[in-house]
Amino acid sequence: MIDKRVGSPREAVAGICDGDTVMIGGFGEAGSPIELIHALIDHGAANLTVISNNSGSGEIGLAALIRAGRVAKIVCSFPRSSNSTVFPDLFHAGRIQLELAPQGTLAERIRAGGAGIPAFYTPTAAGTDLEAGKERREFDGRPCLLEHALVADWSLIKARTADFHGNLLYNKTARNFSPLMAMAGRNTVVQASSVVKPGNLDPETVVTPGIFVDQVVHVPNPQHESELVARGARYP
Amino acid sequence: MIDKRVGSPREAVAGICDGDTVMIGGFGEAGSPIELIHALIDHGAANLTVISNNSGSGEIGLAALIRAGRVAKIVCSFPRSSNSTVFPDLFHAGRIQLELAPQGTLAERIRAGGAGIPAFYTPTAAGTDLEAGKERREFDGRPCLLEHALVADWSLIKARTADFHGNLLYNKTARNFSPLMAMAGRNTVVQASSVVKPGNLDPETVVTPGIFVDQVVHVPNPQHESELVARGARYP
Amino acid sequence: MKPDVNGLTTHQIARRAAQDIPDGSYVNLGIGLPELIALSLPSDREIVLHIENGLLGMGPSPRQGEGDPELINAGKKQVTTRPGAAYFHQADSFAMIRGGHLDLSVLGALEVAANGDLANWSTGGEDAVPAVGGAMDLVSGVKAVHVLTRHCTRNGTPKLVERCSYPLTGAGVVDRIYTDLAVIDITANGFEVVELSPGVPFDHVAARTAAPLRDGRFSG
Amino acid sequence: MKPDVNGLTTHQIARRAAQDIPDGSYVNLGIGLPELIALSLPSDREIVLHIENGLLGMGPSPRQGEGDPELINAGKKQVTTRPGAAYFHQADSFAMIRGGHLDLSVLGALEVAANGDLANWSTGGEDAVPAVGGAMDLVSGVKAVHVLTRHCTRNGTPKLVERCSYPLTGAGVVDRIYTDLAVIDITANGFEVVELSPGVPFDHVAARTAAPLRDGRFSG
Repeated sequence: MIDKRVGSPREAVAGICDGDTVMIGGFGEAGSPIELIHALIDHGAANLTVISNNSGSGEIGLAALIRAGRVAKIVCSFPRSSNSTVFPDLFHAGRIQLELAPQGTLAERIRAGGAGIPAFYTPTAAGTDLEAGKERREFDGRPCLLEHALVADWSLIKARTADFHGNLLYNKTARNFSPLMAMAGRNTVVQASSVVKPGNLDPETVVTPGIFVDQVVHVPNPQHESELVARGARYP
Repeated sequence: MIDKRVGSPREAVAGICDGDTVMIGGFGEAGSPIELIHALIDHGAANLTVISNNSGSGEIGLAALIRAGRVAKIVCSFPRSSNSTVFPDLFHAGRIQLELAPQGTLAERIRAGGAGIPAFYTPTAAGTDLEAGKERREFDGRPCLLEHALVADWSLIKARTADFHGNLLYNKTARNFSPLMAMAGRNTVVQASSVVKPGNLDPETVVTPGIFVDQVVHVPNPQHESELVARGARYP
Repeated sequence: MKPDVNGLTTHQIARRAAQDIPDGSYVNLGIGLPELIALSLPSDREIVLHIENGLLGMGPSPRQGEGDPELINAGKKQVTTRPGAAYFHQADSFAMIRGGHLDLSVLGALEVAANGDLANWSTGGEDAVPAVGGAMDLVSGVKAVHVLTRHCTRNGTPKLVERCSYPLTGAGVVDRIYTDLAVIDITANGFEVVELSPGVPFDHVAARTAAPLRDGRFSG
Repeated sequence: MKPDVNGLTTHQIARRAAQDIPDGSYVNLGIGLPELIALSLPSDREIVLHIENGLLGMGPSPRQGEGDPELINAGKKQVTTRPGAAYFHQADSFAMIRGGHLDLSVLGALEVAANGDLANWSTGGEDAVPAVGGAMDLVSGVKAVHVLTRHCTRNGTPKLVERCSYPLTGAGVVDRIYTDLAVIDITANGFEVVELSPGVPFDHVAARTAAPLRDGRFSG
């Protein structure tokens, strides 16, 4: 029988090791798996490479993981936030590395990792400073850059509904990077607001098929990053 | 106001020109847009390049288009059928060209075309006869082949439900290549069994967003290829 | 400088830019000034707004208390949906962008050069945290790129220049610029005014443009 | 040849291969002989069948008159779904395959070589229409590749060979072979019998294998 449920965020992240690469879903607060990130902070794994579109806000969630000094490097498209200086402070102090990628290139590299495509060419960023160190090649007269796939030891994502097989539905624009990261993580952990038995989801509407998911944690009332930030919350 | 409906299959395919490249959805009969193909036969455009996973069955649909001599070349993964000799006969007579692609490579090349990715590397087919003429490169010690994107002047696909914007839902395994071809066609024509007003589809369940669709034709009771073949039907 | 020359307000620039968007267009509005276009779309046209974090068919801001923190735009503000909307993931969203499916991208600018180069993501300063988001994807893939910007910076420095001094977002990508002073096309011959804002003389614009400026108003 | 040596029937080969599939596996079954495995899955395990035309969670054939011509497997036969099923398009389906998400691919064979090369898509004949389908994707991406085949062709020619004479589907891709006579692993030292079918002597198998055959039954 296939039942990917685990009892708590703590159990779900227990296998993450120092030095692992961890993809973390979300665009801003939409789709950010705060409870899994907080469990990862408690767990203590350090020297992580984090792949995530942003660098968190306030001093909770991803920003708290960074502030705790657990992240050696972040692969990111937009590591700035109007309400957090956590990443900028560490970055200027030279205590965290940044690999900057255009958002669409970041998304496509993650998808490529999940799809077994080792590399692809894209016109994005050709002729800009982000071309540095990348191979250039023209297709139909247009300069393109060679971009390599991204994979991760772990992907931590958030869903609206999961079944025991790990089939997932998302909530609105919280979908963003999560279906891609589910594909590219060797271990994909999902926190889902609702967990149902197989057969309760319409096969036509499943967004992430369960084959991409390893563990499902029921987090019935996930916290909202913006509310936590508004009241100045810190974690831990 | 956005209303992509056109009155008939005939109107929908009226712009197809001699020499155009046409993607045709479907895996076997599932998803094959028979009514659009028959309209294309009536329309008369010739010297077409067709991109489709199969080469049709019996003497209706895609097989009928090929039999009518309209297809100069087909890009295909499996141009054989237990109940059609249309393609093999023309192929052996040297009257139709074949570009054979592994099914997953074919799918990925179509997606790349729709996604603005000019080329990508894949391990599929490395070390086989289908490597011929392709650039080889190793990634992490693994030989891969460079594969180029496919685009088309037209994509003809079949959906279960469309709204006036061209948002689409499919029926079961009839989905197959259609969402990819919708992306890769400069003009994407959809025949839909049901057509509804915008707002009647749940934004969470839309499979193909309307931006990829140009024309929607209501074909309320599409014919089934297997039934037509079983009773020996021919088109025209 | 003549103190009696007043250009458009930012809302007026947005309204002017909105007028040129045809019915049925699929449009991405960048963060900042371009977002104002969403408030100014002509009511007789249906224009589908794309937000790169995963929605086609963006509607206005939600009423107080009715928003969902997980329905946000690229600027991370809460939004709503319109009939015909669809959600999708980032790879599909940027397939729309990179694959040339969007009709128009409207972006802000730090600088625009006479050859169409755009700089809008980084001042290249030592103390800046580099952050690029989706801007490079947008300019590389969308059919037309319009820029919405004030003609000069707060301290009067022209933003329309011969060559960008800031790091590029894309090379040769801008088609048209809407400023408080004028509507300006990028042509093979550089900047060309196609329309002046009411009461703004050509020379006033030319004096605030750090590159040759042609007058294309009567060329048809 | 001793006429009293009888190997397994095709259904028995499928049943034997099914026994080795662990609970919770995601498995793709090739067209032909491997399809029989779907009828022989142990009832105490949940095994999710992937069909490359776009379904996880394939169920048995529909009852007469209850099928949908648009719910078909890779062999274009009508099927059903099981609880927990999901539909998806071809790019996602082959992302599962190529990206290493499937645990097992079971394929038929024209020839398997001692180095793990597989030939199963073309006899290379002048008059054949080349058709490859998803076989090359499956062998390039799925974690384990098992072959289900009769040990010899109808006219007695061995299918297990030193080097394939037919065009390859993939080089060095096969892990294990289930035939009517034996279960054979591909090892660094070539073919190695891990199990003989009931009543089949080792020499009988070795005589029908066109490459050295090691006996690995007692090696652990």
